Amino acid sequence: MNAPTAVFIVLAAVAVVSSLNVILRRNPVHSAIFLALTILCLAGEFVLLNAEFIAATEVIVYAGAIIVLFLFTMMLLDIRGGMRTRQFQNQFGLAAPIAVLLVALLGAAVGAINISGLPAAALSTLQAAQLGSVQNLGQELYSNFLLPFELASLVLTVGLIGAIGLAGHGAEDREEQVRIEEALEFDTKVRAKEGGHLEPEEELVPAGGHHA
Amino acid sequence: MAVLPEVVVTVLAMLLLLLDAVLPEHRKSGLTWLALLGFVVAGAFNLYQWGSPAQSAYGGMVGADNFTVFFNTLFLATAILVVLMAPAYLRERALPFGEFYSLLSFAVLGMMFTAASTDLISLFVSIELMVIAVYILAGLARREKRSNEASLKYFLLGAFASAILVYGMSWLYGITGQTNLAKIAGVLKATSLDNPLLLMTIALLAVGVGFKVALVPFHAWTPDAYEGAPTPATAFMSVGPKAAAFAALLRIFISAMGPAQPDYSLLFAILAVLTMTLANVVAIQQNNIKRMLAYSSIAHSGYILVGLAAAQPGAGSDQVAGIPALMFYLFVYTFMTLGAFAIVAYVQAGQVTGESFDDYRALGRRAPMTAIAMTLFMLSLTGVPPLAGFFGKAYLILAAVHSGMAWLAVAMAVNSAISAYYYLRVVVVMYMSDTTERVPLYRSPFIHSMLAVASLATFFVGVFADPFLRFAQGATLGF
Amino acid sequence: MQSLIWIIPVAPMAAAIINGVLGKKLGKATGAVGILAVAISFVMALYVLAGVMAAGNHEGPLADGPFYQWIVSGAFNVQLGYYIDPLAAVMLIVVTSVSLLVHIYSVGYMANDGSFWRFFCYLPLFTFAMLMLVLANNFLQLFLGWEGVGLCSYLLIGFWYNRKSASDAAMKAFIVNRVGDFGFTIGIILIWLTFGSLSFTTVFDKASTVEVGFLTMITLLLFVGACGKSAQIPLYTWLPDAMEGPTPVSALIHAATMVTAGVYMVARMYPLFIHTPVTLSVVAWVGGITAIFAASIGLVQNDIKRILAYSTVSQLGYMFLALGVVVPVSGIFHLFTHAFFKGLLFLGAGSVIHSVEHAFEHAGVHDDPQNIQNMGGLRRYMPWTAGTFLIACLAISGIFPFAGFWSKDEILTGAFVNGQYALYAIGLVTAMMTAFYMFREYFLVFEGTPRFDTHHVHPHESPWWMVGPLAVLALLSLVAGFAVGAPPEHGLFRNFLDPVFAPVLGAEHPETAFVETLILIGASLLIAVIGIYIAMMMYLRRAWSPQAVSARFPRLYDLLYHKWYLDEIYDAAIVQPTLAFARFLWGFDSGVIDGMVNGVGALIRWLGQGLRRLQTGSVGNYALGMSLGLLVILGSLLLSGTFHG
Amino acid sequence: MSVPLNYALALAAVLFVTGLAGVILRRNILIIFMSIELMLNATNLNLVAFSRYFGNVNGQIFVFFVLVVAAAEAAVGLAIIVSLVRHYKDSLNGDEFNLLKG
Repeated sequence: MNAPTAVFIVLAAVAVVSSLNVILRRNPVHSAIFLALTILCLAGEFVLLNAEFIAATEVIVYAGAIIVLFLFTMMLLDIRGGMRTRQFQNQFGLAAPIAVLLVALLGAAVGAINISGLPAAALSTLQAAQLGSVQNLGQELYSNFLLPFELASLVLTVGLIGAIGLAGHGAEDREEQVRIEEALEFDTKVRAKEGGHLEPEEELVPAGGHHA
Repeated sequence: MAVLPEVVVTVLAMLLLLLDAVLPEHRKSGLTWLALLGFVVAGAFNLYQWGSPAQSAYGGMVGADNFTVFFNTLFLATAILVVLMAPAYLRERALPFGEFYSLLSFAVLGMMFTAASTDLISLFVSIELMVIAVYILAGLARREKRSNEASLKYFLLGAFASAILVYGMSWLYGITGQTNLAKIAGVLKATSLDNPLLLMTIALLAVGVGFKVALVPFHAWTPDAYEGAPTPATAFMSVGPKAAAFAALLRIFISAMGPAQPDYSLLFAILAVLTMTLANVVAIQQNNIKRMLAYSSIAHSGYILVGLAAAQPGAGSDQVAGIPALMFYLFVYTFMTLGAFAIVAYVQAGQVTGESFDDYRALGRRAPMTAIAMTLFMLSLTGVPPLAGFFGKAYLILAAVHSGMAWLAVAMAVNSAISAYYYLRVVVVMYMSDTTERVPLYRSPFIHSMLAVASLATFFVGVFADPFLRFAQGATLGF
Repeated sequence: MQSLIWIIPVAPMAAAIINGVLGKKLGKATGAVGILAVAISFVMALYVLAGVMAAGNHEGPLADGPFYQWIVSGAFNVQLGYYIDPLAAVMLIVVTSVSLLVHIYSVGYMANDGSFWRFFCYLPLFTFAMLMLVLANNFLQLFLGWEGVGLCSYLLIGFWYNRKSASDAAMKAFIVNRVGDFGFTIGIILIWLTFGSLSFTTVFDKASTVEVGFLTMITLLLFVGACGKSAQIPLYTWLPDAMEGPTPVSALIHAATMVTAGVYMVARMYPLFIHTPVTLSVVAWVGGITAIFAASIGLVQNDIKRILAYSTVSQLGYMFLALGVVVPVSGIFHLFTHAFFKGLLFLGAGSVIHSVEHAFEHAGVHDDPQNIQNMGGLRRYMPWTAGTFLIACLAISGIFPFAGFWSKDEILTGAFVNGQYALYAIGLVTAMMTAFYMFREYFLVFEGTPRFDTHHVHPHESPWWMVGPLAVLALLSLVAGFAVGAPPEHGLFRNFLDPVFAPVLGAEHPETAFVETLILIGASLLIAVIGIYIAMMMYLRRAWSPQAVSARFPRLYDLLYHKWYLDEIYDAAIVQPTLAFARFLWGFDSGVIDGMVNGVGALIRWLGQGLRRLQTGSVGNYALGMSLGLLVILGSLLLSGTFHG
Repeated sequence: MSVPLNYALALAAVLFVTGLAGVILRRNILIIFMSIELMLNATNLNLVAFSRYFGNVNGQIFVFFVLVVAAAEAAVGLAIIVSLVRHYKDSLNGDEFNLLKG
């Protein structure tokens, strides 16, 4: 076993343990921290696989942006309420075997991979080093992959619109909400009656202020 | 210039965004006209490209061919019809015009590039552009709980499905070393297919795209998201992204994985039967018309998928083949479904609820023309001749028979019989019941012209089916 | 001729569109539009008939071509065309003439209805669809007409949708028909699969090259469709319920035209059916059993229209019996005559209902205006209706020389001559029952003393708009038989249709001896007379009450006693068990068969209710469902070696 | 000498299924979302490994776009969650959002 492989296995072990922590922790803040750890491990693996630029981007985008976004969200919301209730779905008994079976199947498929059957390129160390360089990636991004690059900027724009449009309005919505909520609560009651026909005098009489 | 229509839509989206920020509140209804203009111009550029030789652009990222033109036509028609049906509803519910239209434009842009993509990377980015915009559209009525919830469910499950899809794409890249669809096909053809990884890839991709087109058992988000979303957004979701996802399905499974065809044909056939049967059976039980239409749209995904199951790459245009049948059905489906949802939006615009069957009581008397249009859509969805839906179904059934899957055709015929039950229920409620309801219906020239277009299309695509069928067939020559 | 055929369907379609769009403004004028359009079609149909007759003995279709190329894309070639041969010509005449008369009649019948214009939109629309069906030269067009008439039937049954029973009946008709259509669809799919074409000529040409087993499957599926549309066991339940529609609709759609579409279709497909003895015997037996089954139910009904509905089911059974025992011409002949006298019966019943309903309403009586037990003695009030009704009753009972005699006799003779003695016997018994229940109805409605309050209730004869068509149909019921049916087996009708069926049937069918023919005719006449006689004794003479009669005529007592004794034996041994059996069947009908049809619907609904619970609303459950789907797909793909092509 | 391809693919598969398990096991919508991010990262590892294996850069480019999309998705998704929790129900429990069902 060579050195990179050994490092890879160590990082992999850390990544697996911390990813398990992401999905098993009660406190979402802890989960987020472990997600960050997992991502750092993965970035390390990327370096081992000659993808230095991607490794850096991964750290910046994930650890620097996405996980921070998660943490901000948790600050905005009351996460303690969520921690007091049960953490796992009722379907645990079904979900766990599904996960195990999927691991088995994917493992079988990966194990069955016939390396010799795949078209492969033997890279020299120099070529491998150049593969993930900023220069190489930049060249590709701005030539062959210009279109997805432009599209990606639009994706981010849409993300921006969404963030502002959905979360950017705070208390001013509250009053407007009261009106609509009452009307819709009423609608929900109609649904509960399973298609029972409304008498006209019932029409549009809101159920008086029992909303929070 | 190959991507001119896409450029127009991009400019439109940006312009709408800008004007939304700049214009005073009372001038914003003018955005409707701008959106219409933009989509019509894009549509004109698009149709102009019909028949020009297929070419590849942007380093093989997108292709400009008849296939793209066909789907762009579909998307732009969808966009125009949604823009026409939206104002009445948006105004009544005090939803933001600018945001709605610009998100719509972004989603349409994503759809157009999805259909045009000839590379896994651009395909993935386009799909995501589309779905992210639609997540927001679903939650646009942010003051309504149901809209919030619809958006959340759609988003969480959509992101989950995207993760599965992109994992599948990574495997497709992994077994071929290529991201370009044509090159992938080349590698698959050249190397032995006897590879469990290929099967795994098929499974992952089928799940990922199956979610977007709402196949059972990946459909569960559909009724919830459709019911909760603002109705014009629902109408859009039920047609546009679905058609785009079918385009992606064709690009992935025919352009790229055509050589692996025997592996997935039966899989899709089984999924199609499951989808249409479950959706039709559950639709019978619905009392909310939006939800009923949601299940109906799932069932139609099942019908459309029959085309893919029956696809035989390389079949000449003189044969009744799966892919043109699929595309023709999408074309037909667009008009009848949008029409049906537009009527829901129309009925809802005048009153707060408007989603239960009871709200359609005696519509035949209260709004005769609207009721006739709705009858037309329902009958076409059922597949009653000579309306468009009948030919769509007939063509699909014949394609299934042609490819030796007669049982699939039978399943489709059974399902179409079951579906009559709930579609006709709407007609019965409209014509064969009375109401004391005196809530006036909303009047808007936009929505009336939209209904006119959709019902005329539903009628004429049936009565003069030939040119439209040729349109669909001409678009598949690339395969 | 060919260049003008398109006018036949287009005229009623134009009328339907005009009335549909401008109906509210036109008001009563919609009636004139409809009548004019159908009259044009009728004239054109006569023109076509003349053309066909002039062409003489001509094998294959006289004209077969498109008038509109619908889809011409490669293999998926769909056209609207025409296939003109004597069979189509006969159907065109039947459809357009009855439709024309019903249009005229409806002007009077629907005069006071608020939705007059809507009625005159649907009625031409129906005529259009029916004509498309008749003219079809390919299966897709046939199916189109098939669905079209079903849709119009649905709209018209539910015409008075304020009555819940009407909209329920409409729904039931549509759904039961969908069951039949499902078989029909699959049959068409198989035809396309087998022959690679949906054009009649191509399919007929290749019929003999196809393996018999496969052909049997196809024809059986087609017959399932015919069973749905023509109300045969077990798909007949919708037809009695369909009487909820306005009576002119019952006459046009549910007696004369649409319900015969199944018969027409089987006759049209005879080049396929003739190769499949299994299917033919299925057709014969389903027809025979339906005939006797429906007739026996008809014995105990009290609703004036329901009796006719069961009678229609029974007579349609007769037609299928004829097709099954390989005397198709007789089947079509019966279709032809039946259209007139059954149309007449329905229109007469409509006239009665119309009149009685108004009279009851006027007098403030709340009795059921359709129950024949509430009528009696109406002949005095409405002589024209009574007279024409009597002619129709004689015709359907098969009394010489009325129309029904000729066609029914041909069917029975055919069954006998072709060695189908059991079916012959069934036909004979059915004929007796038919005569019985028709005259029971006639006597209870028109004869005897009125069972309503004659001081307050004053029924009137219907207006001339209605009586006129009755008279025309009565004339046709009188002459349509011997004019084209005499002499039996060599009549004009047979010679006219022979070019259609003779090449198909191949070998000359056995010639019947003159004496044999006479005996058979005598038997069927006798049986009809017995039926009428029993009805007369029971419902006209009221001769069932021995005490009253013996007290009044003591001298005759002994003489008549035996007669009554015989009658009572007859009653005890045959009539009462039959009636009991009929009641049982009636219960069976509404309980079991109806239950079966409804049961499938209930099963689907129950399934839907269960599956609906899967949609829990929880994101976690949905994700689990997706993962399970992924697991199953992945697992089955990876594990099944056979999957890999 | 470099890392064997199988090792990377196996790690990716494990991470992918871990994420998938998180989605179907947990009720907290934030943690569900984080699990989805895990799945995306598994994909990234797959792509990078194949990119190295084939010696072509497309895989790494793909990762770049997956990252961009993940960022946009996170922005929108978290906005949806914030909007939902603020307007609708002070809860992060995915099971409690069930106005829509049936």
